[in-house]
Amino acid sequence: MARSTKYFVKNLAHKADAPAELEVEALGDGRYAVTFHSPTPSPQGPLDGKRSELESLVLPHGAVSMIVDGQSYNVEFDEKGDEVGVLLRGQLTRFDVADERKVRMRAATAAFSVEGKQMITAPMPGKIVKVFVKVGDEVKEGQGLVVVEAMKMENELKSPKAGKVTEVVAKEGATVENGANLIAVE
Amino acid sequence: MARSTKYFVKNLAHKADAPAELEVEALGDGRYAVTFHSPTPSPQGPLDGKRSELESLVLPHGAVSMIVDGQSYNVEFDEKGDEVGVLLRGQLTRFDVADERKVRMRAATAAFSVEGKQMITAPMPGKIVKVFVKVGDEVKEGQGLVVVEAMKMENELKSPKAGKVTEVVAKEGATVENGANLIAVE
Amino acid sequence: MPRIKKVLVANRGEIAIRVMRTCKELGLATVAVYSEADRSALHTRFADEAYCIGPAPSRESYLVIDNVLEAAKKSGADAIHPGYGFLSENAKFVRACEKAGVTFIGPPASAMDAMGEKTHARRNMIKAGVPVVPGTDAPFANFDEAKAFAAKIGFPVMLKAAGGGGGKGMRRVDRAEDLESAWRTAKSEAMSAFGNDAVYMEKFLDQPHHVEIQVFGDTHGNVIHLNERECSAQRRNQKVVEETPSPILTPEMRAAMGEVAVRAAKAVNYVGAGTIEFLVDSKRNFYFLEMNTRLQVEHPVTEWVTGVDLVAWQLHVAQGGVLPILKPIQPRGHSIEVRVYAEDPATNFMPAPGTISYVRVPSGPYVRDDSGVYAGYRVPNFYDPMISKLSVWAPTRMEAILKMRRALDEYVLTGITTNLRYLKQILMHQEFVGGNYDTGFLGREHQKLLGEEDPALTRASMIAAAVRAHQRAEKAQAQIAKNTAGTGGSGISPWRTAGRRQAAWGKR
Amino acid sequence: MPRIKKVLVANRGEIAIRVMRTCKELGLATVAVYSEADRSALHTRFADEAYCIGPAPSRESYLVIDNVLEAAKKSGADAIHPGYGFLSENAKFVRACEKAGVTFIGPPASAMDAMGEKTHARRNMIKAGVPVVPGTDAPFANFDEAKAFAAKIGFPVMLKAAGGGGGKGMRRVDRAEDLESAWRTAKSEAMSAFGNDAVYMEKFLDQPHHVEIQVFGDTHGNVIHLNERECSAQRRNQKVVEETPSPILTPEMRAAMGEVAVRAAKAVNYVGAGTIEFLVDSKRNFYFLEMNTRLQVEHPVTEWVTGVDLVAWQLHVAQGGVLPILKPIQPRGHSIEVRVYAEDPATNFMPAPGTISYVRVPSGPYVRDDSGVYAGYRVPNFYDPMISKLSVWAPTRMEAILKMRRALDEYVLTGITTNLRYLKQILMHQEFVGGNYDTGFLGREHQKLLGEEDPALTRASMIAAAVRAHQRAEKAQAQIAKNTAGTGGSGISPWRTAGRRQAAWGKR
Repeated sequence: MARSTKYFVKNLAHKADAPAELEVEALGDGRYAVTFHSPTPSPQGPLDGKRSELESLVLPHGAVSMIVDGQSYNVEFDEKGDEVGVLLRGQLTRFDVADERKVRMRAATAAFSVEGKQMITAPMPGKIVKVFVKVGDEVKEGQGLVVVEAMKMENELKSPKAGKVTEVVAKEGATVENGANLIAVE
Repeated sequence: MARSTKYFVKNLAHKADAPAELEVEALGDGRYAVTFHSPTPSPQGPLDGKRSELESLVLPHGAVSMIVDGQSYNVEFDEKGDEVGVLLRGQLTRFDVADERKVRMRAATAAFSVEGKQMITAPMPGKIVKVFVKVGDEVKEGQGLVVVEAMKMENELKSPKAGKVTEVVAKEGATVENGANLIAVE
Repeated sequence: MPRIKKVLVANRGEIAIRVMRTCKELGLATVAVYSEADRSALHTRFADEAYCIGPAPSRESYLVIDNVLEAAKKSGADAIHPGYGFLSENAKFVRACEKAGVTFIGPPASAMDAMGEKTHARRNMIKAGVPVVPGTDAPFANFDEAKAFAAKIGFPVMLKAAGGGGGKGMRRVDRAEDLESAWRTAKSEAMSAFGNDAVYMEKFLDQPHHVEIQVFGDTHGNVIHLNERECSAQRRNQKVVEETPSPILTPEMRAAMGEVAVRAAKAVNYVGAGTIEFLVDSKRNFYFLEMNTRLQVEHPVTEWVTGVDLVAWQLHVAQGGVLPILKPIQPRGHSIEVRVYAEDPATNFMPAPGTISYVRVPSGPYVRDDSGVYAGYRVPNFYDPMISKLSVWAPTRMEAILKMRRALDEYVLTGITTNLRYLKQILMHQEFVGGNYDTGFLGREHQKLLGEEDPALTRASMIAAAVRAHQRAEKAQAQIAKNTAGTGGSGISPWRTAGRRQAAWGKR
Repeated sequence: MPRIKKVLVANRGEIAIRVMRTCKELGLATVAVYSEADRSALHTRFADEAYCIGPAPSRESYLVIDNVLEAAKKSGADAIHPGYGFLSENAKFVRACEKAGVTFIGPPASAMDAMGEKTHARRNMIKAGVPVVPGTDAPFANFDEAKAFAAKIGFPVMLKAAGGGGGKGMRRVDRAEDLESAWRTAKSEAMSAFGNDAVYMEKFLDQPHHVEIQVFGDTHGNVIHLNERECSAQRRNQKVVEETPSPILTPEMRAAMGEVAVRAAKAVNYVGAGTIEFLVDSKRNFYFLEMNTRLQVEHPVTEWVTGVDLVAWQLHVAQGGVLPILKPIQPRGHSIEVRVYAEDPATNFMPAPGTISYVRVPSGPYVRDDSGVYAGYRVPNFYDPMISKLSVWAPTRMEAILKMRRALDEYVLTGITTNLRYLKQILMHQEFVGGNYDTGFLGREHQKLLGEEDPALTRASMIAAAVRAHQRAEKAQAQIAKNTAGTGGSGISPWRTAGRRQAAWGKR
């Protein structure tokens, strides 16, 4: 994976606000550099592009000991679906965290309207890793249809509705462009 | 697996004594019946063939809540290699626990003398599941040579010494009799 | 009375553990009872013996007298401690224990009868000269009587059903012109709820303090009090923070309330641990509210400042022992307790059962955690969601507040939603720190008590969340690399890889 | 003196946590220092700030004055608490702090100088009229002096090196005819160990009691004592169980020893928390042994019976505050502490570092656990293997013993070997219960204290072990069945299956 990745972190207590963008760069040995970029001013204070170097040690039970500029944070995480609760110095904050790939995937999913025929399209350039269905299969809402690999991560595209598979354009191993038709469910 | 299995439990504080034999029968729903059989009198009190029914609930961290005739035991286990430490009501007792298959395997291993050519033989009737080595391979002491399946459990036979594989009689998939030659290490 | 040798605790969770701890110290064997939902509960594991007494719903298990007594018989327990809640204030249960020849660790059935029913208790107290909230000592014969009485004591008033509680048949009336319609609706509601339309009237106390006195009696007629507890921090009529001494009590008031509480307990020949609850108005008049004929949840604060183990005393008195101390015990220092609940304060304190993934309880000097949970334990949704009572002691009130804040910051409990942050906000609130908070405090300040974000901590949390996501991605990558290497690269089935990658990412 | 705002704790593990807890309550920011082996230690995670001060060996990290002071500078800490051990009794460190403008939370360097060196301390105490073990107050000029002195005080005697301790240059001599050879070997050993062959002589006390007095001084010349601690339960010259009050002290003896301890502390212008250790012989004569110019491991028992937070007092006094209490505090009830070590009592207390797989600490009324570990933590093998101090309080000594037994039974700590069972045996031993145990107790009773099996528990354990083996086999079978079903049966690679089965069985 890329040594530097951008994450979109949305504070769920302020859902209307745009997510903050944090660029995480692995420096090795459990050290990271994090740079804040934010498109809009945020209630989390001025997000000024400042770069922080930090050390993050993952503990056996999943908590993290993070040291940023000498400040020691004992961080516990509470994960529920896509949300992560971060408990740090007695404050619990819930976030939605997504990388660029996921954000695009979501955008693709959000574009679905669940009425009538639904064409599942590639949310970004990538490679078809697996096709789970064939024409005529009955599928449930949320059932996995196809796995697309992009940015070295795999993502499963799910059926937006219950129905029948009417078209399978995707072929395992094929490279696809952004927006390419993959599978239709009716 | 058999609904009833015999276990040989040796108290490591009394290594010279013969192990007690405990027959464990699964009754379903986390319930078990355990019957003591012991070839010799034991310092653990008279082991009189009494049958106890009990309930044993495995907790998420690996401890067990065991209720025997109304007595509630909170049992923590501490495993080191083949030994298991049982911590129960403030007493820590270390045991070596083996089922019949394992006892026979050990007998087979114990029969090895590590000088000269060593022929690894089948400790009981079974099926060769996997052969890890071929003639001419250098092996270390304790290195796995062959996996034999017996009583629906697999057991790996290890090299009793460092040396060179000189014969491979065992064939994957073959059924073998008790005592059959499998692999020679010299 | 014969010496007790084996105690069955007819309860669950933290209070069962609390009682068993003292039993173990005293060398008494302990017996747990558990419902099918509580097989893995800590109290089941903690006891020397454990017996299942029925399915998950408490009315089919913890509330079934026959099942509890059968477990006592099977185990040979010679005494039963009821804890609080469940059968602890059930006179029928006390009588059934007596009949079965098992010592009930609590007051006699007669004392429960005398205090169990509201108007009955009120009359008993009036007879004993105990101040009750001004009002009628019997139901009204007709509306005119009610009207005249209201004019006498002044509005606002409360109309209350004589036959039962729980808010049914209860009306607050602020003005004379509203009385008649309230009278009618209260009576009809009381009839349908209790089959009894009798109502009586009490003066309405606006946002009073809830202060209670711990009393203790023995079978030799001795009754003492062990000072007060301030319990005005209530949400939805339930206490969440308790302390002793009460910040609003003077030594004179303590002595006066203590004297009244002892008189009340003596009036019903009380034996064992009990609590007289009072309402205290803004002029510091105090009025009898009700008596709890059992141990209270908040008993640890009394233990901290008196040095007494109340459960040990209960066992002592149940065996016919004389109270070890017969004169008042001066409170030493200050103690605060908070109740840790599996609930979400932000959604009207909705219970939040679930599986606890990790626990690290606070400790160190003068910190006590009475909990009944452990990492990996699933908090069932059938019972009260209280998972721990956390209490502290310090020489002064302010030091106790500081210590409790520190202890709450230390408390780590993940996997379920708890009120830990809400409790911290209470301890931070100026009204609480000031000490003059009434029963309206938590409701009034609810929004503020949900807490505000500290921008610096939010920023650090964002960094933690992003780095965490990155570390998981790194781990998943490493896993893929490993798998690929292990099977010779391209020969691997993509289906398998997908499965593994998903497993590595958990349920995201 | 300026108010302290940020405290660096120049220590690790449980004592670092203990100190930081009080700092947090007082609203002071906390700074941890950690060696490379302690990145995951609880104290590193517990502090507000944390700085690495070097590699694992303490002489390259925790003992390096410059590194500690650099961390103080980086963090802006205005005070340093040394805990115990490491730099806590190092006068050079105190002077370096002074030079760096950082408040050292402890006594002035001059008091450390006066008490740090054995014969020096002895002379200072003799000058102050403090009883020391009968002996010479200066090294002997020649053997004849030594011979004459031994004849005067009577055998057995101890020859001791003046230049240092640790058993070097120390000889017990039982008979006059052995004195000359002992004299020669002691002198030569002292020379090679300390470059100084001066020896002096003390009366040998046979199996004395070790009783110490907690003292506290402020910068205004006030010194008080906070009663005694009985520390005679020692293994390999290290305390493992401590209690207060001492079961062998009368109120008169307490007053006398307290008075002497205060005099000793005043003689060296002592400031802060300190401890005067005494040996008490069978006739209850007491003799000055040494002074520890720091907080003691066993300070919690004093806190329990006095209600004082000794660390809070240390901070108060370091800022120039007057001692909050100037008259003796009568001990209230009884307190016992045990030291929980990662060690194996059966193999001569060999340290047993390793990874802790599960922890559940005891709690409930009057139980305090000061620990520095957590589940998943790897106890490193570079430092003292003490992982927790467990202490209890009760109104009487016997109740405290019962409570400690209960607490030890509750303590679950798996993955490493600990002395928890050994501690329980001490608490069960009749000599300990009787209260008249001397420093020879644990050595004398070693075999018995390793414990005996309870046949009933051994049987239950055997059943548990067998059923556990069966359950693991069942689980492995289920896994195989699942895997086989998932891939269509016979097509599965046997190699894969073997791997999975082995994985299911863990590392057996």
